[in-house]
Amino acid sequence: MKVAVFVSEYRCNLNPLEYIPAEKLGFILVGNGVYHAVLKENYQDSPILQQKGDFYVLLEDLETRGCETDCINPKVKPVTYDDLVDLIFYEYEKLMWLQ
Amino acid sequence: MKVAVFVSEYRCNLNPLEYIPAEKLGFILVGNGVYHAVLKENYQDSPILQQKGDFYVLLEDLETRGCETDCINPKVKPVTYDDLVDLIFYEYEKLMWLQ
Amino acid sequence: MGYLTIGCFASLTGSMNYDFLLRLSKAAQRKGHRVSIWFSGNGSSSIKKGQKILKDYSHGEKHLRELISNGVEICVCESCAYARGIMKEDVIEGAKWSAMHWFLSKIYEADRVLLIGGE
Amino acid sequence: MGYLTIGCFASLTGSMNYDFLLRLSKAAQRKGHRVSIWFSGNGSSSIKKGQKILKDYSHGEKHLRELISNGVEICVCESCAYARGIMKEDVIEGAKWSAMHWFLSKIYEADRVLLIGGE
Amino acid sequence: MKTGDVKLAFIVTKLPYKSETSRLAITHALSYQTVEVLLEDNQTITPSLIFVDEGVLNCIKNHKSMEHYELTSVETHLKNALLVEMDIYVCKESIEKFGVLPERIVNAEDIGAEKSIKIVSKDEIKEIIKRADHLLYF
Amino acid sequence: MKTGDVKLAFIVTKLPYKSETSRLAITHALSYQTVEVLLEDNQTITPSLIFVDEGVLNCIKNHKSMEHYELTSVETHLKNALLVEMDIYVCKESIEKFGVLPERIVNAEDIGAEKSIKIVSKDEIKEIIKRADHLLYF
Repeated sequence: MKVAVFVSEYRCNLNPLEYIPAEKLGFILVGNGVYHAVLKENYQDSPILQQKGDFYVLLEDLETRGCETDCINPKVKPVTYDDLVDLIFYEYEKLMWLQ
Repeated sequence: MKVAVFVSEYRCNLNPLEYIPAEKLGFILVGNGVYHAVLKENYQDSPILQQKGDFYVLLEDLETRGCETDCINPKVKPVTYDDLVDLIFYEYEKLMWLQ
Repeated sequence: MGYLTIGCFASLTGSMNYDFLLRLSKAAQRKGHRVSIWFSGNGSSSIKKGQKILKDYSHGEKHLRELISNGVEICVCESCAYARGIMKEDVIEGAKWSAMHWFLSKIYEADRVLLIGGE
Repeated sequence: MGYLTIGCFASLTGSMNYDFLLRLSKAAQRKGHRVSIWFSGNGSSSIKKGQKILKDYSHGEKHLRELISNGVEICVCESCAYARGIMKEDVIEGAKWSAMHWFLSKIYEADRVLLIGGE
Repeated sequence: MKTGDVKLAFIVTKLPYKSETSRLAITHALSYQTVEVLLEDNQTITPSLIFVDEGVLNCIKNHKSMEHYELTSVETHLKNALLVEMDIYVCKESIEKFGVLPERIVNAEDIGAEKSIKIVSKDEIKEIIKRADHLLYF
Repeated sequence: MKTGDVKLAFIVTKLPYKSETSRLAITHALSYQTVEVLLEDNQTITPSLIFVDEGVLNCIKNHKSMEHYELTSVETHLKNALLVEMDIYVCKESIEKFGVLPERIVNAEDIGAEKSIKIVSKDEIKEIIKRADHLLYF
């Protein structure tokens, strides 16, 4: 099962991730989830970026919050809404919105 | 300064508490905050109950969630809405809603 | 007796914070205290009249009307209401309609202030 | 092309989850995919017509109308709407009004399902 | 046109009452009972209702929400789901983590229903989720 | 009747844009400018706007919310607050914790305002909060 997890919050409970039986996992950082891509709280990568999987950040939401694209963690690939649509239909099968 | 902190969530960010210059601090557990009074996640008291202060839990909200009063942590005093009004006016001066 | 001013930013339906506000205000008013309530943000939809009473959903209209008739002042943020498609004529009778400074003026007089957040 | 069914439980105003839904749906529709949107919970207030456009607040009506005219199916949960004082005649033209099984029937046909939460 | 059965996993990860989340998960799952009016004869939907992490706290008995807030309890919805024999699963590891005893979980016998809520391991839940055609995380 | 000045501490602890929280904190604080119409001559209100913990992320420059979402940015509100010379404080320890450089914070010079946002220590913020008559935690 290929699952894309939408992360829209900065503080979120990661426990529900333990129940996803995914062979392939992608994290799509949107809304306030974009902070995971650019902040290093206490010099550390966010716990989300420490998960096993691929990481994407929505550029529009990053710029909305004044975050600069040159601060994006190298693990994370910047994407647009158009890219998101392709990820949804062609890279992943199941979608989850993490709250 | 005597501050009453209303806690209405089970998962909450405690960092804002560091900015309260209180000589006397009271935690009033309401809504889903009542779980702090009765759950022992991994056999431990909730981080809220490990703060320095007095603790109160709203009985109506505890019962709404099916929690039994005999499970209330001994640190926490059960109160009603009427008691809350007295706490607000006679025991504390400033009020904070922790989200 | 004391004076409590409450700001409610929590949304109407399904948020027990709103139910908490109603019960706390009733208890304070019953004990002889003065209470003012400011609805802002998603809380502003609370003052809409004609809410259908369904047992699955918090239904505050009855309680708000009771509070108003017992002397509790209730006011909604006009721009927050507008943004939700709620017009002045949609507001329950006796509730006020004003700008954010109304809340500040009630805080000025209050002994205690509680801001119930909307997240 | 694919078929995406989205459930939106996020509230209208101030929640960027709702703005996300609008932009994502537009992008999917532009790329030729079929899209259905179900509004439930606090999301149900999104389909109210006559929302005033204030630049401080998310204003989705224009985008919803555009989506509908481009063939996106939009439906609101009738009991969730009722509970918020929103009646069938308040709903923007072209949006449907049904019970929760509408959402399930659209999920049945869908290739992808995204439920956007309301917390 | 698609035919056959579509399996839906309704996965509740949130606490009751803060918002409508868990309530709407159950009521949406329950609506499978009437969805046939919108489907063809050879199309069916089978929901599973799964409570994990904090979501398991929805399944504790004796909610007094009607007494205190004139509001239907989540427990009532859960009992309705039991009465129509929906498959309901509660994560064993989660109830243990929160120190909730199995006897505190709503059960079928109390309401004369045939099918009980099943307390199952995290691994079993992952298997159920794996078999689902679509995931609905509430 | 109460007279004199009432000091209000608007304390922003939340991120921008998830909800309206931080925006409403600023707009409510700004409304002190017109509150005199509802007060007597010898009554005044003085707000302080304080950003702590995650709240400091509201103060980063160059929000593009209008470009992407047709929505006034929190930054615009913050600049309005600077233009009317409101006291605005940002917690130094918090911006350090998130690795935000002081030059990324909105500043008065960019808009020709007189008074700047002050980056101050947690202890100084506690002192400001201590002097407030009422606390408004957003």
